[in-house]
Amino acid sequence: MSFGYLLNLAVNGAIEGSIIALGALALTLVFGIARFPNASAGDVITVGAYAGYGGQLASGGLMAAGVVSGMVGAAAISLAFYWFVFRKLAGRSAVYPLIASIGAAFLIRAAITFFLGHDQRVYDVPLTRAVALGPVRVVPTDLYLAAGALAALAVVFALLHMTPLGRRMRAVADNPDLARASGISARRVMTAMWLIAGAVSGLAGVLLGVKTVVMPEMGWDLLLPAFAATILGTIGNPVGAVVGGLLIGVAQELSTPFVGFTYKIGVGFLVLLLVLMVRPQGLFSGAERVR
Amino acid sequence: MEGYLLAVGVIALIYMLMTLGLNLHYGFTGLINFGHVGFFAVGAYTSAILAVHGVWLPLAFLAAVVLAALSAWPLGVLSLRLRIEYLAIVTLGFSEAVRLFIVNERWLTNGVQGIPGIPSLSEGLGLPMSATTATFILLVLANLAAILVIHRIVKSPFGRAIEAIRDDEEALRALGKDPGSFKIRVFMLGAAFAGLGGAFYAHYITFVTPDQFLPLLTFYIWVAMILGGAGRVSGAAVGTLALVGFLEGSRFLRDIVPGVAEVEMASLRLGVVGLALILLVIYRPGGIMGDYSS
Amino acid sequence: MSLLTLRNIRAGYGDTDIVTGLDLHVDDAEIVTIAGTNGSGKSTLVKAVMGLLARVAGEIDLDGTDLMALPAEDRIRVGMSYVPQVANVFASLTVEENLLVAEGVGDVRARMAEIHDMFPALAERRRMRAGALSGGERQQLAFARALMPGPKLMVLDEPTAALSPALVDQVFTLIEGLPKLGAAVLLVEQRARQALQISDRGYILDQGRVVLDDEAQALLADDRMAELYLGG
Amino acid sequence: AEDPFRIGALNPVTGAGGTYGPGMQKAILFAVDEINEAGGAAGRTLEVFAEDTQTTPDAAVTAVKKLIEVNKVQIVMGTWSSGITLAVMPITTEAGIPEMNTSGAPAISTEDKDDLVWRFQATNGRFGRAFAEIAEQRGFKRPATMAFNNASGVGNTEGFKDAWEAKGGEVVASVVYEPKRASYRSELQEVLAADPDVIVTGSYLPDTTIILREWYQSGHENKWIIPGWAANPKLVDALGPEVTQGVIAVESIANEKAPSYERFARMYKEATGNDASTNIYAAMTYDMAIVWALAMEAAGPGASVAEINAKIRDVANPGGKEVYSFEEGKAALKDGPIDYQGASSRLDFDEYGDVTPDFSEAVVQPDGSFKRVSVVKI
Amino acid sequence: MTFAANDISMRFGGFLALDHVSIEMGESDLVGLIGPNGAGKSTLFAVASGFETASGGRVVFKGQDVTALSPAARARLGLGRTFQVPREFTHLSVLDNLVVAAPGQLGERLVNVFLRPGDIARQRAEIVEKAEGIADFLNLARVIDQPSGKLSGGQKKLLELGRVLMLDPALILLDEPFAGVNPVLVGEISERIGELNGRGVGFLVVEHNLQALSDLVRRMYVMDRGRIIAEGTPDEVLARDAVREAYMGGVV
Ligand SMILES: Nc1ncnc2c1ncn2[C@@H]1O[C@H](COP(=O)(O)OP(=O)(O)OP(=O)(O)O)[C@@H](O)[C@H]1O
Ligand SMILES: Nc1ncnc2c1ncn2[C@@H]1O[C@H](COP(=O)(O)OP(=O)(O)OP(=O)(O)O)[C@@H](O)[C@H]1O
Ligand SMILES: [Mg+2]
Ligand SMILES: [Mg+2]
Repeated sequence: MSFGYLLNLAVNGAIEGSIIALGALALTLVFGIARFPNASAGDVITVGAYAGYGGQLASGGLMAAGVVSGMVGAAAISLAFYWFVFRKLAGRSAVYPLIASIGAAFLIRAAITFFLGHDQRVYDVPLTRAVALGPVRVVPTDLYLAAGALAALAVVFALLHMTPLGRRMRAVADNPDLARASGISARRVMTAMWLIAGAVSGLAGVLLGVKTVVMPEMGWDLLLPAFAATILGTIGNPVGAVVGGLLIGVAQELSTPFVGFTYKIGVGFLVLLLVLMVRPQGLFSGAERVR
Repeated sequence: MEGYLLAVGVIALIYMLMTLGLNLHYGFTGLINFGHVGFFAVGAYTSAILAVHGVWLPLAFLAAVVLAALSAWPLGVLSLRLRIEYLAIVTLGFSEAVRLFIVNERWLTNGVQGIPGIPSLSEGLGLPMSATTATFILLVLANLAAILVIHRIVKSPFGRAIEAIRDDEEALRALGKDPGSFKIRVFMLGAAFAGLGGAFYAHYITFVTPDQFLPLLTFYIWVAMILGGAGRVSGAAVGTLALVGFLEGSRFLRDIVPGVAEVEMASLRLGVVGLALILLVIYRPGGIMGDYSS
Repeated sequence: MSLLTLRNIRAGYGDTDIVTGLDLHVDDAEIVTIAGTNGSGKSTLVKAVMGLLARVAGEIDLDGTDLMALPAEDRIRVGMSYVPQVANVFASLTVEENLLVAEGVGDVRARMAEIHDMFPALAERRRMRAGALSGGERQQLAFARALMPGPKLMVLDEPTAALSPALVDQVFTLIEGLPKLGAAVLLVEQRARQALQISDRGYILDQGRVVLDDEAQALLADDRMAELYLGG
Repeated sequence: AEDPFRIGALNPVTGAGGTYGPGMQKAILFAVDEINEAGGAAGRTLEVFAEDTQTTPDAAVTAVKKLIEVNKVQIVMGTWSSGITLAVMPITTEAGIPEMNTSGAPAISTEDKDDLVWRFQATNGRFGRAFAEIAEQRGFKRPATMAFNNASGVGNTEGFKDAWEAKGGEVVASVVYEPKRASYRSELQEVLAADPDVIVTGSYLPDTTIILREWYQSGHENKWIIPGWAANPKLVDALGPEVTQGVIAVESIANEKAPSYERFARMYKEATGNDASTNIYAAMTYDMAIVWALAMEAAGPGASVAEINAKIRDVANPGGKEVYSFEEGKAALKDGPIDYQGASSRLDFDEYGDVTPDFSEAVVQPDGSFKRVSVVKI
Repeated sequence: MTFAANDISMRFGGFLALDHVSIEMGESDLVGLIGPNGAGKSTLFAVASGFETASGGRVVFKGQDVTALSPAARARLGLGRTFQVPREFTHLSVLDNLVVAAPGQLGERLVNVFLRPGDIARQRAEIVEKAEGIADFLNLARVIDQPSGKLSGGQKKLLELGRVLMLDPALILLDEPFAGVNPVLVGEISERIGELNGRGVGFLVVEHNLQALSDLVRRMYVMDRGRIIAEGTPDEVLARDAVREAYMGGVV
């Protein structure tokens, strides 16, 4: 096994990892702020992919239009579910919004299959051949993908940790009553959070759609690895989510010469397990106190 | 009609065994187990493999239960170290690992081709009745036994201790009890119920393939538990019946809603299930029987 | 003219009333203490004042504003601020973020500097997560956080519990000085003796009702009061 | 007149088979319409009760129970994946009614102890043999395989491998991949490292789309042999002719020039708006209804289900007048035995109740159209 | 000597929360521990009870080195503790909170649950009686059937104390038992602690209520910035300048 071969595997892993990372980014936001694992995130991603596809089609093939309409579409769905469902479940044990989010996921998928059927759709993107950079082969569209993931991370991170809005989001997550008494409108903060999470999901959907094919189950299938990445990188930590996604992607692909292709998704979980053995709260956790 | 209801009943009772196990995990102890289908699969495959090799069915069932319980042991050990949400994803990973193992280890499991021709209960035990009837009767007995066992346990000091774990395990530690030993036992016990359900399932469907053990089933069981009310023994039973009634009842929706094609019907059914989940959680959060916090 | 007026308040959780038929008022620049046994409904009452209870009936008025119609998150803008009895800081935020969390009111920097002068321990631990603070440090942070927006009514639920004697004195001194800064105080305290010494008036709660209300000095002098509520 | 004869249409309307199930179900419906318009079979009209298997065994099992117990159907047709068929078979057999499916697993043949199960699809093994035949004719020397990790995907490529090695050839690389991935680049990388001249796949449309796109981007020049359900016009739509040209699509065919197929294709287009070539399973379910009705006709009025079942080979296998529609067959039965030539295949059932269709080898042209280059008989 | 913390150090990142702290207690001793907020008192408790692992030093209890033992194992040896912030089992009733704490319950073994139901029932009756006695004394009888999550702040504090009493420990570490507790009750609890101590139970009490504490304990340690700065009888200790400086801001 040559070094170049492994290097290529690592690159493949990083690309897959970027997609997982985008999903994880959306998840970790909701998980960290609204305090529950949002199982509908996958289907919001699917909405993003379809909306992006529609937007591109309507604009006569403009990818930028696809990206925008994907993000807007997903953000709108995300907000709608906050407004009609999750808002009403604030303060309950995380299991309840989780179950509701599974319901939301079903509802979204039902709507998609009802109106659009099961046929696959494909973004209109010109196909380019890979470029060789030394031993590594890179496809330009994959670079857009990686750039998209990083940009989304930068925006989310800055928002969460460098703006008053982010501070308020974390305050609401931490102690909703105290936040109210401190003059923070949970509704406004949460609205912003769900919009951002939706937009990130939308971006994930469009990029995933461009990379693969647009199908009703595409987002749901991304959910599991994205959750793993979220946990790996510590819940609520955007940098962690992205690092977690990349780590899982790369570990999976690099393992293939040793465990084969059908066991590789198990490797993602193995990595998760090993990390959690050493750091039970994920890679980026701070200490908790018991007193 | 009876035959159909019996079949639905069998599925409901199999799910009920799983729900009882999950309720022990989450409802009473607060362990978030998202890999329940993994124990179910271990039970199903164990019994299936042994039975097609001619092992007497009661023994195969016993092995299924024991192996499912044993497979939960490492997760129990892990649960000592992990915070609750983290355990969730690890268990989910476990169930996927079980499925991957089944897919890949063909020498044992016949891989994706699955194992056909598993003897049914009436066949395997030589009972003079239809397979469905035999399975139904034995499942009723198994569920009654399971309910009795769980009822006994949750009313005992053991039960109080696991409920204390659900609320605050550090505090329990300070009182000289090892949450770990309780958690491990609970994990194994709940898994045993799922394993038993798996064995029944394998001999009822008479065919197992890895595709039957996807995480979606775990979610269904969660829904059943929440539907009935977590931390209530009666909740598991009621919740499962409601879930299965719901899933099956939607088959008859078509007779009520005219002019919808079958494909659209399927979408509609999924949508109705989704909507029902949402409404239930919003308007009846404690489930049908009320959960432990009410 | 009363700053805060409560009339015929009934409040509780679920179906049970904890506080019933309660009247209370706080005048401008006044310190009012609420004391009572554990579980008598003090925290419930102040949560009702802050709009944090789902079930409240009666009239609550702050300086002409009908508080019953005002969501909790808007009360900071009419000049209220609150230190709850438990969970009184944002544990996952840093000390500094805790102080900055309230919507920007007045000169934030100057206030920060004042706060850091008042509580040097907080200045030292600026970047530490509040969850890692000691019990007393947390209490200081909670108090400081409530001071940040420059309130005209501070509602304090046992602000000195868990504080060392030096800090208790310091906090009481601080509270005593609040009216001069333009803030009235509604104070719940188990250290009732000390609290009443700096208060203008006091209310004694028992089982959700006011059993005594009088000038602070009168309460302190009351023998029955000492026996039932103030201890030795 | 007697009550209508009740048929259970049990199709994968949702789940993994959702791409095909709806069309399969519609095909049964219009076949039954056709039969009823021709005056029904053995003096009875046919009535369809449809259920969705959701492509999961649990749902399929309760669905088939419902069909049998509630709707009182006397035959179940249209199950798709092997897992479903294997789960449904014991129940229909216990009820003494026939089961018609489109699944490929070998176990279906051996588990059918009462000769009540009829397979309208080529088995995995037969597919593999067709692949090997074509690869040999084309002179490929270094084939590799890529298979979607389920019974059908693996079944096809292993069938190929067995047949190829029986011919004395060697398969240079074999990869089985887990489905639903965002990328199959590493899998491709492994296969391509063995420098194959052709890659034989057992795959579906979505994964084939992704794999071919990534293969094109990698700049390799080998050929592809892909099952027809994945290599179809939708694949060309998705990727364009530049990527897909030269892809060899292999599928089981019937007398495509035969009137039965033409008639079916017309009706399918009418009913679904789609091209018949996009759903080979629909042709099979169409044939199921027609064959069954012809068997009813042959068994005559008042025949039991078992008696009708016993007539299936009589009306479909060689040895009679070749007919292409129900109406034609019904008329011809008055004069003697018939041999129904189906829309999905010639429909000659062997002792297991399996068919051996012919296979077509089609190549994607530079303009994106499919051109049949040969018909392979095995 | 029943309990000793020998040369304990504890580091959080760059911060030295405990700096070579040593404490010793004899059998049925009643000792106080005071110090400014953040001095390290709760951290010392956490180390002593096994919830935190010290960076250095040893913990000895009943002549046995327990440094490597888990919190539960230490508790079983008779080392009980309360938490500064109460940690009640919120969904359990007050009674069950107390009952669950009882040591040596037969019914915690699954085998017994099925084979010895009679013995378990008898044992439960005893435990419940004891629990009700404790609830009575702590003024919790009125809320004994309420879920403990619905108690008031002070009531939770009391329950925390009640639970550790159920353990029958040899030594109890009390972290601010009087904070938020009604002054009248403070007196009663002090009395009860004294009484229990008379029966041989040792106490190490962290408390900022100096009045109550100095009436209660015979000896106290003073901590500041992670170090023990004084030790002696309450009068002695509180008279020292260093202590007044560190703890009381120089005034009394
Ligand atoms: N995990 C941690 N990370 C960083 N610093 C910590 C951590 N835990 C405690 N500290 C610091 O250690 C010091 C000692 O804390 P501790 O809780 O032991 O104080 P204490 O004496 O109990 O104070 P109080 O009387 O206020 O409860 C405090 O300054 C606290 O900020
Ligand atoms: N969330 C709740 N749900 C139901 N009942 C509650 C809740 N919180 C408090 N109670 C009940 O209300 C009563 C009054 O509680 P509250 O917290 O107001 O007392 P308090 O006077 O502040 O006592 P303390 O001095 O101990 O803090 C108590 O009997 C308590 O059991
Ligand atoms: Mg209170
Ligand atoms: Mg402390």
